[in-house]
Amino acid sequence: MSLRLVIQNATQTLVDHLEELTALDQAIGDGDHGLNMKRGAQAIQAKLADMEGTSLNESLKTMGKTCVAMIGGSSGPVFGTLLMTLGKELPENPTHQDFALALRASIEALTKLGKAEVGQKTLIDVLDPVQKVLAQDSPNLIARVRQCAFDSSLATANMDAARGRSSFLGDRAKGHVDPGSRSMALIISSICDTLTKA
Amino acid sequence: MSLRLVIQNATQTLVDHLEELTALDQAIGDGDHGLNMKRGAQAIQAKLADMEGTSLNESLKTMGKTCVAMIGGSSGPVFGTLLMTLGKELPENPTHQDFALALRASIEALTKLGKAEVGQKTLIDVLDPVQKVLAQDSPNLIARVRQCAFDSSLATANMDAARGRSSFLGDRAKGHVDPGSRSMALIISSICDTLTKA
Amino acid sequence: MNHADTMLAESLDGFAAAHADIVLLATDREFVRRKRNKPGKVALISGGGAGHEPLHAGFVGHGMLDAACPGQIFTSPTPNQMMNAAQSVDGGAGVLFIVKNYSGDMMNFQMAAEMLDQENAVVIVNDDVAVEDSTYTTGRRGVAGTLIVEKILGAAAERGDNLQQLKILGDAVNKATASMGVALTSCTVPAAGKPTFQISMNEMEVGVGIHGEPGRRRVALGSADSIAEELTSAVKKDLGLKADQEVILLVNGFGGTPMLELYLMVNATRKVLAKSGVTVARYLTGSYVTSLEMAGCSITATVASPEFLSLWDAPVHTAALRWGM
Amino acid sequence: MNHADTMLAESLDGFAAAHADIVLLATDREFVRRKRNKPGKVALISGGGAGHEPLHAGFVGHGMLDAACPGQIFTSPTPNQMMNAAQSVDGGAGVLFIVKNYSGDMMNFQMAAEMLDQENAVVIVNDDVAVEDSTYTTGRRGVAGTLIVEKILGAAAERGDNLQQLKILGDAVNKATASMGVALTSCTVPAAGKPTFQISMNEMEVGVGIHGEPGRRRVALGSADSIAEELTSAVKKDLGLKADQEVILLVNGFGGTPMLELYLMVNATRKVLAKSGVTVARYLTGSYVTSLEMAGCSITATVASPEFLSLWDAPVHTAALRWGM
Ligand SMILES: Nc1ncnc2c1ncn2[C@@H]1O[C@H](COP(=O)(O)OP(=O)(O)O)[C@@H](O)[C@H]1O
Ligand SMILES: Nc1ncnc2c1ncn2[C@@H]1O[C@H](COP(=O)(O)OP(=O)(O)O)[C@@H](O)[C@H]1O
Ligand SMILES: [Mg+2]
Ligand SMILES: [Mg+2]
Ligand SMILES: [Mg+2]
Ligand SMILES: [Mg+2]
Repeated sequence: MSLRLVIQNATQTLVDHLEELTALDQAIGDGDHGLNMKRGAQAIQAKLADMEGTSLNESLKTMGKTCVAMIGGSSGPVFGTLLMTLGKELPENPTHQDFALALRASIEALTKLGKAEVGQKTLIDVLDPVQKVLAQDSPNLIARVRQCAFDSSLATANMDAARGRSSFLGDRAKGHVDPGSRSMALIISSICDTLTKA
Repeated sequence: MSLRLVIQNATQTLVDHLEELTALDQAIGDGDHGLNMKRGAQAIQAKLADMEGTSLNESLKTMGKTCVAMIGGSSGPVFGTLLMTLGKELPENPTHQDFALALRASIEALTKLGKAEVGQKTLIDVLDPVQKVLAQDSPNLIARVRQCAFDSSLATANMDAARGRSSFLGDRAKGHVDPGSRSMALIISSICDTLTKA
Repeated sequence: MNHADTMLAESLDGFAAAHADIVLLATDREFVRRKRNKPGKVALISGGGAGHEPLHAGFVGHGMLDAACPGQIFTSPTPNQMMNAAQSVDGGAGVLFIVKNYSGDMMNFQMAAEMLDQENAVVIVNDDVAVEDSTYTTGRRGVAGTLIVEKILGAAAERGDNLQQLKILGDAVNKATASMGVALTSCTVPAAGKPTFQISMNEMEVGVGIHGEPGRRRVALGSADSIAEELTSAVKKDLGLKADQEVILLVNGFGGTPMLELYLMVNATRKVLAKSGVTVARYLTGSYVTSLEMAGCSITATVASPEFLSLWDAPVHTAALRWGM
Repeated sequence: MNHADTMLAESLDGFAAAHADIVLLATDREFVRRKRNKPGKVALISGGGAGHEPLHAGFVGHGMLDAACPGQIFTSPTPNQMMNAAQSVDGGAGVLFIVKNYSGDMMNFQMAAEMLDQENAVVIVNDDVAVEDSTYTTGRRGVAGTLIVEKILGAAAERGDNLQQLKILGDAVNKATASMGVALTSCTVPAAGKPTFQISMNEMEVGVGIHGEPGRRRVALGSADSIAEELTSAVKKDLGLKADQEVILLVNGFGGTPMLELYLMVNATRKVLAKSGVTVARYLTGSYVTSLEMAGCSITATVASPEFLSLWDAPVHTAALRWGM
């Protein structure tokens, strides 16, 4: 399994889901989320050759900086901070426990940056449960992470938004999946798929 | 038969045909003809009491001035000039020949004012044939005038416009009846109806 | 939004209140006038149907019009309005009417001019090149170029030109000015309640008028570049524009077009002009001569002599156009 | 109109060409800046997603902003753009960021502020009263009131106020400012290609945001009077407006609204205000803070102290707002 393939697949999933992500953000936001993720994904893909041979940490930092510099919107700082924090926190050859710890640190960085907490209908509502699954020693870990990401993303439909543009909707956001959560679930499940197939 | 009833009915016809006249002007003009005729018609109706007891000539002049002052657009000067010229030209107790002469003078005044000639898809294409019918001594004159007004109005559909807003359309005006001609036909046929019923 | 019958009246009241420092609204809302007359100055009066705002009332003030007569929506004002406006703003040096070339406007202004006691003249604006001057037309329509004629004449009147000079200058500016437009949607006359014409999302009306009059032809929606190419080449041809000439370029929105798209059009147009060596000496971009909420735009170019440019640059203070003061 | 991907770039090029006398467009179109720095003056920088034109680039120039960073359509610009703008327009007296309260804008500006070497401060604009500040919101959105904050701060920076004074003044103007809007149609993000929300001809969205975010509630289309009543009473309540107070009133179109209707709204709004004894000291009417081609409008009121009024009246020379020079 090459890191390059993981990144290639995960970013491509976002590009392929442009219309779905756009529609989700149109329902409860301003409609740009699909384009934002596509722009970030393609900017990362353009850096794939440069990242060849660098460590996981360095690649994560590069991807994070690329998100910050190229996306804008909420997604730029949020996905950028997530990736940069992971790049900073992960040790070499990380275990699933290491991933869990780095993800916890990332969630804290996100909360510091954007003031969002669990249950406020953002991608934190995918990251937090996934982090908890990763922290456990359980069989079929990859399959469980994948399932958890999907379920958690869907569960955002029942939440009231408190952060981001959809927070201005009050009750009317109910029933709609949070677009950032959906992107997060797509990325995680793509990574799981690539790891499984490898 | 009272003059008041003739005016009341003719103006009311225009008000009642608001939507049709609007639609005709939307097809080949700017869509205001229905409202223009309605505004003029109602302004004349508001003067009916004042005109009570005045001569036909005075009434025509009053109506003409009201059109000029209240309508604007092409219809204001055109219908205003038509009525004012009739008021100036008609003798007391006019015959149908007198009407024909006064109408000829009115058409000339209109051509002087707006440069439109016969065949250029304006209400002159109703006035001119009607004037010719009026100039003849024929049985069923009223019925023939009525029929002529209708037919001439319909015939404008086959003309290219050379005056007024629809002139900017070139060939595309073909197939559409000229709105001013339709108003003119409605007025003439209403007068014929009232005269017949009296 | 409010009742269609009272909409125009209420809008004029709002306009007069918002710009009470520069304009006055006459009794019965017959005209909007400059707050103070300037004795000895030729009075410039324009007018036309409503629905083209800010034209004309938005151009009343120092360095531009002395009065504007608003008609009903898309309907020329009446001779009575024009005569009353002329009496009100007369500064003793005569009255110049600036009239867009529509038969309604022409006939009403003509009736006013005949009945008027004051010395007067008329400048006719007919800058729209969409329709060739064939035997089937009365001549060309007056569209966004009207703004340029009014601005330049306004500056000249302000500096003291007399009626005859202004008439000659106005005709010259009109002759040096050409426009052509394209619409992506129709407008809806409020009282009519439905769109003046039907057009689908992926079509456009080339050569549309500013009353939602259908244009020359209906074609598939093109790119900004191809639209600019078509509009500009019609304008260029009409003006006989040659390399090294300078123009004043007005990219005008029809009411429903975002500034983002107007500037896109500015960019496309200046590139087309540059290809033939024509330079844009002055830019004006915005929704100035509109058709209610119609989406689309027109481009207008005026061949820019040094005199036109200095009059263009002269101070102006109106509701919709203001610089230098 | 052109390819959605290049639309913003081409529009910025057109803007820069049309206003080359007052602005410069930076490499890679990262920001629009004032042509000449004014040494010793605090640099004012704003920015935000495109699609709200003329906000913000249209307000760059003397007496208002020093730079504006345009993001993609409805997408906050990046920290990199802001930092580069700050470096470019720094006059040695620090940088003040004016940020509309959206989580994306806030996070990007925050990242920029952290990485910046220069002394800096942030004024957050959150004038939209459509959504109450409940536990379910991050606080209110920044909408058309941003123009008023930028104008008043721009005048104060021009007269030489320091960073701390400007920060205090900016917060005070924001606090004295409230807005609320209503939409009659949706906008369409070009790259998305279809309307952001569906709304029928006889409905309106009350409390809509400037990104086509659905508002508080969907109701039957009302008259201008009833809309003005609802918007104004929300604004009045928020500001605690009382008899004998004066306001600056901005009636702002969302991009697809004709001036005719905006002035209708001006009239309706001033009548509502007059009923409670509130006077309008200054009017501004136009499409200044837009949502692409969305039809609708917002009203904004700022409680007008003598200081606010004199800063409002101070000369300004930008692409979209110009007076006194
Ligand atoms: N404060 C925040 N903290 C964490 N995630 C956030 C925050 N605000 C927004 N998001 C995420 O960003 C997504 C929206 O991204 P996007 O549409 O690209 O940006 P914007 O909301 O600025 O238009 C939301 O669906 C949500 O998951
Ligand atoms: N020059 C003219 N001479 C005679 N009639 C004309 C002339 N121009 C227009 N008309 C008539 O006026 C009608 C249009 O009137 P209306 O729609 O009320 O005014 P406008 O064309 O100014 O919008 C046309 O259908 C035509 O019959
Ligand atoms: Mg979004
Ligand atoms: Mg008409
Ligand atoms: Mg008309
Ligand atoms: Mg966004």
